[in-house]
Amino acid sequence: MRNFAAVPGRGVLLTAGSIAIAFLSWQVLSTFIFNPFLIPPPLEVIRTAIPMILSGEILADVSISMSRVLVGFAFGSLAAIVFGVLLGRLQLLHDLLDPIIELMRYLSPTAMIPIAVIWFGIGELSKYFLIFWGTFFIVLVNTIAGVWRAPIARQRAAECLGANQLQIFVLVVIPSAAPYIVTGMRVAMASSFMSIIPAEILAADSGIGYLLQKSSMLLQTNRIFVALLTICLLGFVFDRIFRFLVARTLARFMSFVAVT
Amino acid sequence: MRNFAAVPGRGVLLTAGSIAIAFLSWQVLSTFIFNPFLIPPPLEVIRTAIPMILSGEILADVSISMSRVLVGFAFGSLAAIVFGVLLGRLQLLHDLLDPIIELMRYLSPTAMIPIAVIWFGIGELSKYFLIFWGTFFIVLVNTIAGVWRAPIARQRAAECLGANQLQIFVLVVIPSAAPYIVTGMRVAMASSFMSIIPAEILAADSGIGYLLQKSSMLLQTNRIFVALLTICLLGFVFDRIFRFLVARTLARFMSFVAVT
Amino acid sequence: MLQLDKVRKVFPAAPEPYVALDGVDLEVADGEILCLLGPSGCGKSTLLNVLAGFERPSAGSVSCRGAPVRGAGRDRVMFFQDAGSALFPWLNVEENVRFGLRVRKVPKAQWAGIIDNYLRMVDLDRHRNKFPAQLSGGMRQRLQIARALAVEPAVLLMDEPFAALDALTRRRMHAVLLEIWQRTGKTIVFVTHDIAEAITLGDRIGIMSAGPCSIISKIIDLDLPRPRDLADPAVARLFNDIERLLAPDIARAEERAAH
Amino acid sequence: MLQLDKVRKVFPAAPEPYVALDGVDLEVADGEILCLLGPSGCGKSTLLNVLAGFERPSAGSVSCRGAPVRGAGRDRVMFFQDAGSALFPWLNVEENVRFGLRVRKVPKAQWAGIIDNYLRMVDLDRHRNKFPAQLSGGMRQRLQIARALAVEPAVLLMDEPFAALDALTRRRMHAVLLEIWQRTGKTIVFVTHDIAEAITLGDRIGIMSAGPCSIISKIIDLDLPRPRDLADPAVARLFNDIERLLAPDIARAEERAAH
Amino acid sequence: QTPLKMTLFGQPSVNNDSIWLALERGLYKAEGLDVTYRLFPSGTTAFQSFQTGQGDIVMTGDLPSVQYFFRSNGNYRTIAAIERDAKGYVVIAAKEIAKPQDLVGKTIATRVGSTGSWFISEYLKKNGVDASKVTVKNLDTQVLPAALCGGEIAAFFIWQPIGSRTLEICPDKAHQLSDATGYVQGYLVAGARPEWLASAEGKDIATRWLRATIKGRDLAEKDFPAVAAYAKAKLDLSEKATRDQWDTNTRPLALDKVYYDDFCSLSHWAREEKLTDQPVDFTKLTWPDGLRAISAKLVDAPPPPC
Ligand SMILES: Nc1ncnc2c1ncn2[C@@H]1O[C@H](COP(=O)(O)OP(=O)(O)OP(=O)(O)O)[C@@H](O)[C@H]1O
Ligand SMILES: Nc1ncnc2c1ncn2[C@@H]1O[C@H](COP(=O)(O)OP(=O)(O)OP(=O)(O)O)[C@@H](O)[C@H]1O
Ligand SMILES: [Mg+2]
Ligand SMILES: [Mg+2]
Repeated sequence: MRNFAAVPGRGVLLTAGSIAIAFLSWQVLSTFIFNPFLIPPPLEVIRTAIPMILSGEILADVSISMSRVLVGFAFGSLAAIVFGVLLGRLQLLHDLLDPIIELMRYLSPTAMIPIAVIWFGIGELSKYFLIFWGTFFIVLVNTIAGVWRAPIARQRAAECLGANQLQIFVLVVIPSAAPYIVTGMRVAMASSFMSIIPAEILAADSGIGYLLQKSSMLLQTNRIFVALLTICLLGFVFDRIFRFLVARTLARFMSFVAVT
Repeated sequence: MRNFAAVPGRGVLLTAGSIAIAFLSWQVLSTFIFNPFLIPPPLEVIRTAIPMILSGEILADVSISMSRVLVGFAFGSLAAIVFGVLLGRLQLLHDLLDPIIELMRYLSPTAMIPIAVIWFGIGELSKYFLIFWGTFFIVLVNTIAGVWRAPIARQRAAECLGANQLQIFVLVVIPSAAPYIVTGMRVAMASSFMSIIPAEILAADSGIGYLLQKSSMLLQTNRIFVALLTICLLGFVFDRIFRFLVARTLARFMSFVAVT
Repeated sequence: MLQLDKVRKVFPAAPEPYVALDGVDLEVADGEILCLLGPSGCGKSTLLNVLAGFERPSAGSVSCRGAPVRGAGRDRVMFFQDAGSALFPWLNVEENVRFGLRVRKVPKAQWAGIIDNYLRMVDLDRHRNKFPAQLSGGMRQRLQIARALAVEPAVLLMDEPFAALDALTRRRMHAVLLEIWQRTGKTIVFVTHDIAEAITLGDRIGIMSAGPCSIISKIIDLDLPRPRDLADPAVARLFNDIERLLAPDIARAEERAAH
Repeated sequence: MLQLDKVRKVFPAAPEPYVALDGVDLEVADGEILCLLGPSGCGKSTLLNVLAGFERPSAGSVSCRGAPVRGAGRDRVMFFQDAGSALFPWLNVEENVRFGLRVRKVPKAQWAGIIDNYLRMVDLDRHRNKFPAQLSGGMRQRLQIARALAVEPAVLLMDEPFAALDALTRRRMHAVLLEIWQRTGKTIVFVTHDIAEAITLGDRIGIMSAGPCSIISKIIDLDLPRPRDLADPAVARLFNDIERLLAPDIARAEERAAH
Repeated sequence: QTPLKMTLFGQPSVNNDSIWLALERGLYKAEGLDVTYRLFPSGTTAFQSFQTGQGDIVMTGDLPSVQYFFRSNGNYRTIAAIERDAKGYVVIAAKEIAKPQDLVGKTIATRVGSTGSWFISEYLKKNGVDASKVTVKNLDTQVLPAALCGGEIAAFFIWQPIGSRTLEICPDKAHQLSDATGYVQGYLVAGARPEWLASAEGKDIATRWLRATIKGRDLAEKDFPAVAAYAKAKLDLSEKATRDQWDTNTRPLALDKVYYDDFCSLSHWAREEKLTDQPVDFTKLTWPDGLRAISAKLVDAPPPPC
C-alpha cells in the first residue's frame, strides 16, 4: 500500500505525464502505422466524442451505466465478503460449497444472460445481477484466501480477551483479511466494468455498454472507441476514488504488514 | 491454505456429494420450475453430450481450447509476475506506468479483438494474446499487492546477508508475495477460461468457445449448455490440478502465515 | 483449579512427528503463581497453549475448575511470547487495550479510566496514539501486558512477558504484577528463563526437562515471604539449586555440540 | 570504523512527529565490542537500524570505514530483535543458514561443513528440518544467530540476540560469541537490557537516555580482563554504577506513573 | 379507451425503418397501441429474451426465425416479412479476386450460422466453384474489415454496412465482388408466439400493429429525410450510411410467394448443413391471419412443406 497515499504533487504530475505519453504514442501509432480507420487516433476519437458530450448523450449513458456498476459491484462485494468469511472459517461449509463455486465461477456474465432474464426479466434487476455475477466470485476467492491467512495468534488473542465468534469475524478476521479483500475488489472492479457490456445487451436503451454494442453492430469505429475510452476512464476514476477511500478509511488495515 | 491438502477421503466424498446435490437441484428446478427448453435439465444436456463425446467432437474442441488457455494463462501469469515485482519494487516505474495500466485493464478481451487481429492476424497467436490479456492484469494487480506487503525485515535481512537486488527479488520478494500471486492466478484462471469465447470468435473452427458461439447463433440450447458445462468442468479440473501442484511444490510459501 | 493429566503433545513434522510433551502432570491451585523454568525449546509455550485451550493435547486431559478445557475461554488470558503477532496492528495502543473492554461489555463510562490506569502502569501513556508497528520490542510487550491485565481475568498465562524489558522496567513490572495479584487473587502461570524472576514471583517453580519428550521434572515450593531478596542466603541457595537442576540438560547439549 | 555524527532520527507519527534520537555521537573502533544499554523504547533498535543503513538519519551522518553509509551493506550483518520477522518462513532451519552462504557465493563444497558447525554451536542441529513456524521463540533467536555468524561478516549489529534464551544457553552463547570474536576480530555492536551481559561481553558500554530525544549519555570503558566474574568486587561495583546510571530515567518514569 | 400495451423487440438497423416512422409519427398510438420498443444487438440476443416469455413481437433475420421455430418446438409464428433485399448482402474481396473462380484455394470468412453462410453456399454453387476447395473461417462481424485489409482472408460474405465500411477502410485493397442478387435475399421478419396470437387480444394487437407498420412503411419508402433524421438521432448514422441501406430496402409487409421461395431455399440449405432436420411447414411457421385481416392480397397460399 506504499503508494496509496503518494505525494500528491509528484503523483499528479507523473500520472498526467504517463497518460500524455500513452496518448501520444497511440496517436503516432494509429496515424502512421495502423490504419486509422481500424484504430482511430485519439484526436479523432475526441472529435467524435465532443458532440456526444455536448448533446448530453454520453453523460446520460455514463450515469446510467455507473449506477448499474455501483449497485452490482457493491452488492457483489458485500455478499462475497460475508460469504467468504463464512467459508474461510467453517471448514465443513467450505468443503461442501467449494466444488459448486469452483464450477460456477467459470460461467461468464455473458453466459448468465439467459438465466438473468428468466430470474429477473429484462429490467434493471437483471443488469444488476450480471454485474453482481462479474464481481462476486473474484472477491470471494480473495476473501477466502485472506481469511485463511489471518494470523492465528491474533484470533487467539481476541478469543481469550473475550471476543465471541461474531466479534472475531468482524473485529479480527475481516480486518486481517482486508488487504486481500481490497485487492480482490480492485480486480473485480475491472470485471464489473466489463460486465456492463453483457448487462446492456439485455434490452437496454442507454448506457455505455449499449453504446458500444450499437456502434459495433454498425461498425462505427470512432464511436466504439469513444465507448471503450469512456469505460477505461470511468474505471480509472473509480479506481482512484476507491484507492482514496481505502487510504482514508482503511489505511490502518492495509499498511501494517509493510511497516515493521 | 488450510484446505489445499485436505484429507483425501473426506474431501472426495464431500466434493462428490456437493456436486451431486447441485446437479440434482438443477434437474429438479429445470424440470418442474423453469421451462426445460430455456434451461435444459442436466440429463438432457448429458443426452446431447454423449454423441458429441463419442464422435470425438468434444474431445477435439476441449484439447484445442485447453492448449490455448494453457499457453495464454502461462504467459500471462509469467509476464504479470515479472512485471508486478518490478512495479512493486521500483516506485518511479510504478508511478509512471500505473495510470496506463489502470486505463488498460478495463478493456475486456472482447474489446481487444480488433487490436489482436491487427497485431497478430487471425491465427493462433491472436487467440493466445486474448487469453493472455484476460490473465495478465489480474495477476499483475495481485502481484503488486503481494510485493508491497512483503515484510521489510525479511528483505533487510536478505540484503545484509549479502543478497543483491535480483536475489532479493527472486529469493525473498516473490516467495513472500506467493500467497497473493497464487490467489491472483486462481482468479485469473476463471477469466482466462472466459476469454476462450472472445478468442474463438476469431476465426476459430474448433474449440469450446467456437462450439458455444455456433450453438448460440443457431439457438441450440442443449449444445450451449454442453459447451458451458464443459468449460465449468475444465475450469474445475484445472483449478484442482493447480491447487494440487501448489500444495505439492509451493506449500512452504503458502502456509507460513497461517501457522504461528 | 488448572489441571493437566498425562498430557502428551506430538507435532506433525518431517521426517518424523516431534514429541514435545510426553506425560506432563500439573496442578495449579486457585490464586497461585506457578513459574515454569526450562531450557529453550523444551515445551513451555506448548504447555501454555494447551492450558489456554489453543492446542488440544495429543493424549491426556486438561481441565479448568474441574471442567475439561475444549477451547479458549475468556477466564484464561494468554500473554503471547511473540508480542508483535498477538497485537492488533490496525489498532493503536489505546485501542488495543480498549478491544478487551469492548468485547467484555465493560460499561463505556469506565473505559477511559481503566485504559489510563493500565497504560500508566506500563508507562505507555505517552505513546497511546502509536500503532504496534511504531513500538519498540519492549513497548509491544508492555502493551500486551496492559491489554491482558485490563480485562482482569481469573487466570493469567504469561509466556516470558518481561523478556524484552530492561532490568529496571522489569523490576517495576514485577511490583505491579504482585500488587495486582495480592489485591485480586489471580491464578498465574508464568514462563520465564530468568531464575531470579521465578524466585521473585513464584509460589512454586516447575522445572521442565529438555525436549523432546519433555516433562515437568521437578516442582519446588517456595515458602519464602515476599519481597524476596537475592542477597538473602536462603534465596541464594535456592538459586544455585535451581541452576543445578537446569544444568544437566545444558551439559548434555554441550557435550553433543563438542562432537 | 563505525561513526555516528550528530545523528537525529524523527519518525512521522500522529499527532506530532516523534524524535527518537536527537544528536547521537558514537565511534566504534575496528574489532571492538560495544554494548548498548538503555531503557525500553529509548531508541537502541533505531540506532542499530541507522548503523545498518536500513534507516536514513533525519540529520547527521553515518559512516563505515570512512565511507558514508547509504544503504545496507554486506559487511554489516544485523541480528533483528524480532527474530520471527527476519527469518525466511519458507526455508527450514538448515536452508535459512544456507541462504547467506549461497548469496555470498561461498563454494558449495563448504556449505555442509559450515552449516553443521554453526547449527551445532547454537544447538539446533537436531532441528534442522523444522521451519521457523515450528520453532520456539528461543530457537528462532538461535537460528538467527547461526545465520548471521555463518556468513562471517566484519561487523555484527546485534539487537538483544539472547533475550529469549534461558540463563544457561545464554551463557554458552556468550562463550561462543567471545571465542569467535577473539579468533576473527569482528566489530560488534550489541544491544542488551542485561547489565551483566553487557559487562561480560563489552569493551565499552554505551548508556542511552530515555526517549524521546534520546542520546548516548555516557560511555564506560571496561578495562577488565576476560572472563569477567560478577562476584569480583571491581565488577560488582561497576554493575552498581551502571544500574545507578540507568536509574534516573526509571525514577522519572515512576514519578509520572504515580500521578 | 385505454391503449393496448405491447412490447416490441428490434435491432438498431436501417431495415427497421418502417417501424421507426410508425413510432415517430404516432401511427401505433393512432391504432390504439402503446408500444414499448426494446433494442437488441442482434436477432439472436432478442430471441434469448423472447424465449423466456418477454416481449410480444420480435424482429429477427431469416435464419434465426427458422432456427427458433424448430428449437422452440413450434412456439413461434412469423406474422409478416417486413423487409428483404439482396443488395444488403455483399461479397467484399481483395483486389486480386476478380471473379468467383479466383476464390479457389483461398480463405473466406463470414459469421458461421448466419445468413452469410447461406450466401456463401449459394454463391459458390451457382458459380460452379467447388466448395470443398474453399476454406470458410468463422469471424465476428467487427473483425472482418481488419482481417481483409490485413490480408488474412481473400473475401468475406456479410450484410451491410460492414461491406461499405471496409471499402472506406482500405479502398486500395478491397472491392465489392458482388451482392446477393440472384443468390439469396436477407429478411427482416416479425414474429410472435402462437398462443398469444390465438388469444383475442393478441390477435387484435398483432393486427393493429401490422396495420400501423404498413402505414409506416408507406412513409419510410417515400420520406428518406425522416428516416435519416431518425437514424442520425438514435444511432448517429451518417446520412450516407443510411442512404446506402435505405436504397436497397424492399418492404413487402406480406407473406408472398417470394418469401415462400426464399425460405424454401433457405430450408434446403439448412438441412444440407444439418442445421435443421425437417422441412419447413409454412402453415405452422407463419400466421397469416393478421395480414389477411388487413388485406387478402398480402398473403399468398403457402407451398407444401419444403
Ligand atoms: N507446530 C510445530 N510443529 C513442530 N514442532 C513444533 C511446533 N511447535 C513447537 N514445536 C516444537 O516443540 C518444541 C517446544 O516448543 P516450545 O515453543 O513450546 O518451546 P519453549 O519451551 O517455549 O521454548 P522457548 O523458551 O525457546 O520459547 C520445540 O522443539 C519446537 O520445535
Ligand atoms: N516507525 C516508527 N514510527 C514512530 N515511532 C517509532 C517508529 N519506530 C520506532 N519508533 C519509536 O522510537 C522509539 C525508539 O524505538 P526503538 O525500537 O529504537 O527502541 P528500543 O530502544 O529498541 O526499545 P526496546 O528495548 O524496547 O526494544 C520508541 O518510542 C518507538 O515508539
Ligand atoms: Mg516459548
Ligand atoms: Mg529494540
